This record gives sequence, structure tokens and C-alpha cells, in this order.
Amino acid sequence: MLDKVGIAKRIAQELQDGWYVNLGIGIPTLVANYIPQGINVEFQSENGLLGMGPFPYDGEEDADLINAGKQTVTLLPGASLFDSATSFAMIRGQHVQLTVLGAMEVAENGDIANWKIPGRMVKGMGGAMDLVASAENIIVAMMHTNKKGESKILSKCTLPLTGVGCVKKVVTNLAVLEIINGTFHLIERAPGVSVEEIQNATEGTLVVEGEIPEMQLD
Amino acid sequence: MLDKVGIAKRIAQELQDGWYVNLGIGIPTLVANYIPQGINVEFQSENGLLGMGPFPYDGEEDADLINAGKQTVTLLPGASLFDSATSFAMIRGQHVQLTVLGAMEVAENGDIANWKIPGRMVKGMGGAMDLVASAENIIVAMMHTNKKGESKILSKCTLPLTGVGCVKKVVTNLAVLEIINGTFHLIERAPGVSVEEIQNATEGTLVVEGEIPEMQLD
Amino acid sequence: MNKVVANGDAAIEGIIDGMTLMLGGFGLCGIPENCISSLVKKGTTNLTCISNNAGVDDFGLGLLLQERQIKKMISSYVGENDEFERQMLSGELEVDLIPQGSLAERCRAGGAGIPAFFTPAGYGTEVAEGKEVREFNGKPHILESALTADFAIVKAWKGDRFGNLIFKGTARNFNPVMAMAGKITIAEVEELVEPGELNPNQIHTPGIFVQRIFQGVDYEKRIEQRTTLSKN
Amino acid sequence: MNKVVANGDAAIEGIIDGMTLMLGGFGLCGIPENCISSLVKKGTTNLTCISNNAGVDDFGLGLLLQERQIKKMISSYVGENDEFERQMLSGELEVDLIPQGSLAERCRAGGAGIPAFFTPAGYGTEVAEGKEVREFNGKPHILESALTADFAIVKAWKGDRFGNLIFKGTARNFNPVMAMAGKITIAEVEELVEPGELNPNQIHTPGIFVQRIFQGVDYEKRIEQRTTLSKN
Repeated sequence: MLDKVGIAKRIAQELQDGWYVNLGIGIPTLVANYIPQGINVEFQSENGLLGMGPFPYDGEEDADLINAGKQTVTLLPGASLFDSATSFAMIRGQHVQLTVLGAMEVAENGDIANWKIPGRMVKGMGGAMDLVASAENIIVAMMHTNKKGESKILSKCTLPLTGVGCVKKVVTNLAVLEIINGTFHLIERAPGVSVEEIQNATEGTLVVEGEIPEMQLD
Repeated sequence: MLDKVGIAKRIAQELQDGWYVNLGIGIPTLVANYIPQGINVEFQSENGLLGMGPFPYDGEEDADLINAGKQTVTLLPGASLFDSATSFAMIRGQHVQLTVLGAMEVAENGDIANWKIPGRMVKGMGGAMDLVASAENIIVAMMHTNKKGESKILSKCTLPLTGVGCVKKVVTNLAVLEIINGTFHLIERAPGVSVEEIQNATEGTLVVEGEIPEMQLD
Repeated sequence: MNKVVANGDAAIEGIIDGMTLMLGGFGLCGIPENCISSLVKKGTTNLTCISNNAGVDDFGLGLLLQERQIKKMISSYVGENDEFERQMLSGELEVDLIPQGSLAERCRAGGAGIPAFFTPAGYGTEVAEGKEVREFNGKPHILESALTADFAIVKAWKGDRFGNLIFKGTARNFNPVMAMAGKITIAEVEELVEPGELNPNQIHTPGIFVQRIFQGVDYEKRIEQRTTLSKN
Repeated sequence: MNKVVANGDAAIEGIIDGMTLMLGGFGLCGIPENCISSLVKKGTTNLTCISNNAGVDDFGLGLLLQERQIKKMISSYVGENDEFERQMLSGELEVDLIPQGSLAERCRAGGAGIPAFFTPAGYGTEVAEGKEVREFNGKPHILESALTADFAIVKAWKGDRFGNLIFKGTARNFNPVMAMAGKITIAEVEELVEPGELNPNQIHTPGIFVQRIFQGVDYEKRIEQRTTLSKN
């Protein structure tokens, strides 16, 4: 079973040289720490920044330089700054090659829910609806089950949707799943996790074809 | 009767302090030379410049600094440069207080034609259609009649339209006209021009009420 | 062309109960601190505020929420503010949540004379309820309308007397598009200079979009998430 | 992220007969001179060119017109080019004339993932023929669709290896919006520098919009209307 860092490491393997990548808040943010050697990517932060670098050193933080998670960040050489409309022009116009974001629920038809629990939590969708509706290439980073052990990989989302039919790949603490023609397909198992464990943790339709390899991390 | 400079001088009297103004090619361009004392206006050029100054001195012209008429110009202090989409955001968004442009024909319902003579001349509308469709305040600068002596102030335009029902004021070599409720109203006569001369040169419905004052230039 | 006013109090003259305001900023980054203080002092109520976020409990728009001056928020993300969540869940506060990109584009559209446009964002979600759906290139889109405001209040780094603005870092965010969309746009700046001092090629918001400008004081520029690396 | 190609000939690789190109510039100001030369040399034909103007008889896009390489022009203003007018009136050249603001906005929309938007420009004219009309705030608007291109070719003042661009003066014009709308965007620049040399706060076109970049040579930068004042 993977921890959050493990999920981030596995997603980092998906990065390709020259890609512009938008990382959501939470686990996705960690992906930036595990870029494979020889791969150059640039991170886009939807509040208006391309070429985001690591956190600043103590005492060098700048209130005027934050990422979409409101964390203080730095700029790498070749960075650029722009307004919110231009930022979402990049996103909506499909200039960003990969979007990684978290989710509360994902359904086998590619629907995703991650912004609202009616009557309880309303943080807002932020940029997530724009990202999922626009991106050609979305990877969801999430835990396979909630704290009660209930599956978050569903036949149908129960929470208000963020986007419909947009998710193609999910990386969880248990598995890598692809959504093909309305069903989840098991692609890889997390180290030490059996196919059966994954099946038990998956409420949605899960197709298991042939031998399922274990993830190779590091 | 006014010459082109006279028309420009009369239009310049319409300027108000603090206005942003877009001047079309031809007579309208001349208006910039006759800004009344004590009035500050800024000129917008739709190719991407606000705060346009006079022509440069010989030898100081810059190929990268032109106006919408492709003439070399200068920047005044406080000028700004921007792209074409932003420029027309200013125009379409009604941030420009006055638009002055030329016309081939104006009709009593406020229609204007100034971009095409079918089968003969096709220069294109450039920014004129955006300007006339958007501006709250449009003044047309034109000759009252064509070279054959035929009226260009019409009951109905004969040429392909640039915009419908948008013109509110026309300054010609003979008169100042306002369009109110679908008819031309004679507001002022050019120096030495009689009401009858104006009536004879006007094909569209012309309302003449009371004594018509002569323009006061200079 | 002199658009300079004395301070925040003078800048917000004419803002009255029930008006719609746009306020620039993303989180606490690039927010018009001086004008918010003046609004709190003035006590204007029943405001509809269009702003990407709603500040935190004791800073930014949170200050107006504390004083119950806001009737309705139009935002994309309102986490990190307990008072906001309380007022919202109790029904005291109306909230219209909008995808962030649609919010930015709707402000720009409002300023650019584009009354409506199609976007894929929100299709199939509750955001699309009551909105026209149309397919383009095989993909469903929804029709979103322009947003404008009685007053837009933005914060810039430098500005000149004509209202030309330059922003710094990610404090730019929503400020330029909101500056376009205000019937009256107020800019507060950290440094106010004479026309000609800013390079015309580097201006982010041309002065035509700005009606009032002043040099703000005492900027706190609070950091919401101070994330740093140790030098060792 | 290194997007540098050797020159105009290398930059236009992949442009083939029948493609749609966007070319930046207003009049002869800010046009991609090097790529136009390479296109003339390559002899690609049946091109659809989206460009605000069509150059003059012997410069800019006029050079491609002379060689009959252009099948269709999509522009807002095409005066000052006799060969263009001749080909157009004779029917050799298809021409789609578009209001300048709609042209700019349609390019931006193409790059921004906005498939269509409403604008008042052109309502009641032949530009509106076949287009949906809808009233907003009591005023009729027409629905205009996004424009994209197989290749967008832009000219900037400075650029870096990542494709970040800074334009100079009014040579900016259509270049930034077209850079957004190309499936592949080529930028030719007067000065190519290393990433980090351009101030991130002053970049007009972020590199994400640019796929190929090179430092052009021998810029003529012809002036169409040399208007000057005598110093005496």
C-alpha cells in the first residue's frame, strides 16, 4: 500500500519531457518533488504563474508570490507571471499537457466530485471545474477508500459533480486504474497489494485482464 | 463652407476634459491638432496604443510605433501599449468616450456606410464596425456631398452598412446635424452657408427648427 | 487626466448600501487592504462582493463578513474562513460559487463588451443549472454571461496619475480583469508616480480602465501559508 | 523546454499546401519577415492566411500573394495593396473580411478554449449574415466563433529559449492573441536570450503558447507611412 508520497512518486512517472503541468492542492503538489531524471517540465499555478519553483528559504518568502494553494513559492529561470484570465486561457485552451488533482469520488464513467459535501462542507470548486472540463489528460490522485473504509472508486458519484466523463486515469494508495469505455481497468497494483484487495475496495465495475504488474517505484 | 481643417476644428469643440478618444483615418485624425485650451484628452489608436502623441521629428521615426493609419507617431508621458484584443476590449467595453470617423454615407436612422463599394472598392472595415457598434458617442466627419454633388446625407444608405442606428452627430463641410428619432436635425450652419443650401444638399429628412446659428470657429 | 484621490476613504466615495463590488486578489495576495479598511469604517451594508476568495476570519474580506456588511458573495473558493462557512451554512449569507476560470473570463467579458460566451467548465454540474448548453467540436459547453460591478477595487504595485498600473508577482491575479469591469474602478497602489515614469511597454492595466487612484498606506500583506525551506 | 530552431526555414517545417496560418502584425508593423521569406522560398500554396492586413505589393504577405501562394485571406483591412485588390475583384482570391475587434477576439477565443462569444460588432451588416443574433441589455449582438490555425507565426522583440516573448511598441498588435491560437506557434525574435534574462513580470506572451523560436535576421521593418515633423 502506498502513502501519499508513494502516490506522488507513481504519478511523477507519467511526466513527459517538455510538458506543462498543473498540480492541484494536496497529494498532487508532492509530485513536483519526484520529477524523473532527464525530464524537464514546467509547473503552472492557476493564480497566474508558470515556472513555479520550490518553497523559498526561510526569510526569503514574498507575500506577492504564492501558488494556488496560497503557499509561498519561488520562480525558476524562464518563469512568467500573468492574470487569472490568461491563466485559464492556458487551461481552457488545452495548452497544459497534464492536470493532476485530488478527488472525493471518481466514477467508472469518468465523473469526478471534489468540491462540495451538501450541508456540510462548501469550499468551492476553485479552478477544478475549468481544469477537468478542459484538460485532455487528467490524473486523479486519491485514497482508494475513505476513513470508514468505504470505496471512493464508484459506479456512480454520490456527491455534486465537478466534471463529467473527464477522468482517464486514477492513482490511489492501492492501484493505478484507467477508465476505458465506462469501466475501471486495473493497470498496476501497489507494492504488496493483491488484486483481490483492490477488487474489495472498489465499488465501481473493475476489469482485471491478465497478470497485473506491481508498480515499480524507485 | 468648411474645408477639412474646419470640420476638424468644429469637432474638436466637442471634446471634454478627461475623455479617451478614438480618431479614425482622414479628417478625424486632424482633430488632434485643435484640442481646446484647458482640455486634456488621450487618444486611443486601435492597433494598441493609448496616449498617442504627434508625429516624430525627422529621423526619429520608429517602425515599431505607428497609429491605426500606419503613420509613424510618438508616445506622450503616461502612454500605454497593449495587444489588439485588449484594444478592442476598451472599444467594445465602452471605455472610449468619443469616436470620430469618416463615412461614405449616413442615413437619418443613424445607419452608416464607410467600408465597401460593391464590385469596385473593398478595403475592409478595419475597426470601424467594432467602433460604431460599441461607442455611445459617435461623431461622423464627412463631406456633405460627393464629387458629383450628390448628397451623402440620406434617407437610407445605398452602400453596404458598417453599423445600424449608431450615428448621433454629423459634422460636414456645410453643417452640424444631430440624429433624433430617425431624422436629421440642423444644429449649426457652416460660416456663410444658408439653411437652404444645406437643405438642397441633404437627401434625408432634415428638420429645421427656429433660428440656426452659424458655427463659431476659433 | 488626474485621477488621484487622497486615500481609501476618499476613493470609496459613492459606494452605498446594496451595491455590487468587485475586489481583486487571490487569497490574501494582491487585495486592496486600504479600501477594505475604509469600507469597514464606513459601514456600508448589503454589499454583493465579487472576489475569488472571501479572505480569512480576521483579514481581507473576512473583515467585512465579521461586520455583516456582505449580503452575497460571488467567488470560486471560500475555504479557510470559518465565519464565512458559518454564515453560508446558516443561510445568512448568499453565496454564488463560480468556477475560477469562468469567474475571471466573466469579469474580462464584462469589461470587454462581450455579454456572453461559451465555456466547457461546469457542464454537467450544478453550475450549469438553468444555463444554455451547446455542443462545439463534439464537446458540450455552457453559456456564461458577463459580470460587471458598480465599483471595482483593485490593488497594484505601481501606478501613475493617469491610472496606469503595474502589478507584482502573483498579486496580479484577478486585478487586471476586474479593473476592466467596474463602472468606476478604484486602484490603490504601493507607489504612485508621475505619468512617464512607468515604461509604456510594461503597463499591465492601461489607465483608461481606472477612474480613481491613490497610494495606500500600512500594507500588511499577510501570508496565508508561509511555506519555506531551511537553509541547512 | 528548449524550443529553439535554427532559422525561418527550420521553423516552418511541417507547413504544407492547404494549411491555415495566422500571421501577426498590423500593416507592416510587427510582421514575421523571416518566416514569410521562408514560405516564399518553400513555395507552399493554397494557404489560408489569417492576418489583419495583407501587406503591400512587394512586402509582407504581398510577397506570398505575388506568388499566388494564398488561396484565402481572413483580414479586417486590405487596402494599400493593388495586387490583393486585383486578385480579390477577379475572384482568384477568396477573402473573408472580419471586423478588427472580432478578429482579435476570435483569435484570443481560439487560444483560450472559448468556442464562441457574442459581440455587437457587425450586427445589421453583411458580416452578420447567417449568424445567430441575440439581444443583451436591449442591444442586438451576433455570435462569433473562435479561430485557430495549423500554425501561428508571430514576431517579437525579445524571446527566450522557453518561448517567453516581449513585444515592442505597437508591433505587439495581433501577435499575442495569435500566439495563443496556433496548434503550433512559431515565434521569430530580434533578440534571443537565455531563460531568466527576461523579467517574469514583463513577459507579454508566456512560453506555454510557443512551440518554436528563433532569432531572425536582416529585419527591414519597412515603414508604410513615414510621417514626421521638421525640427525647424
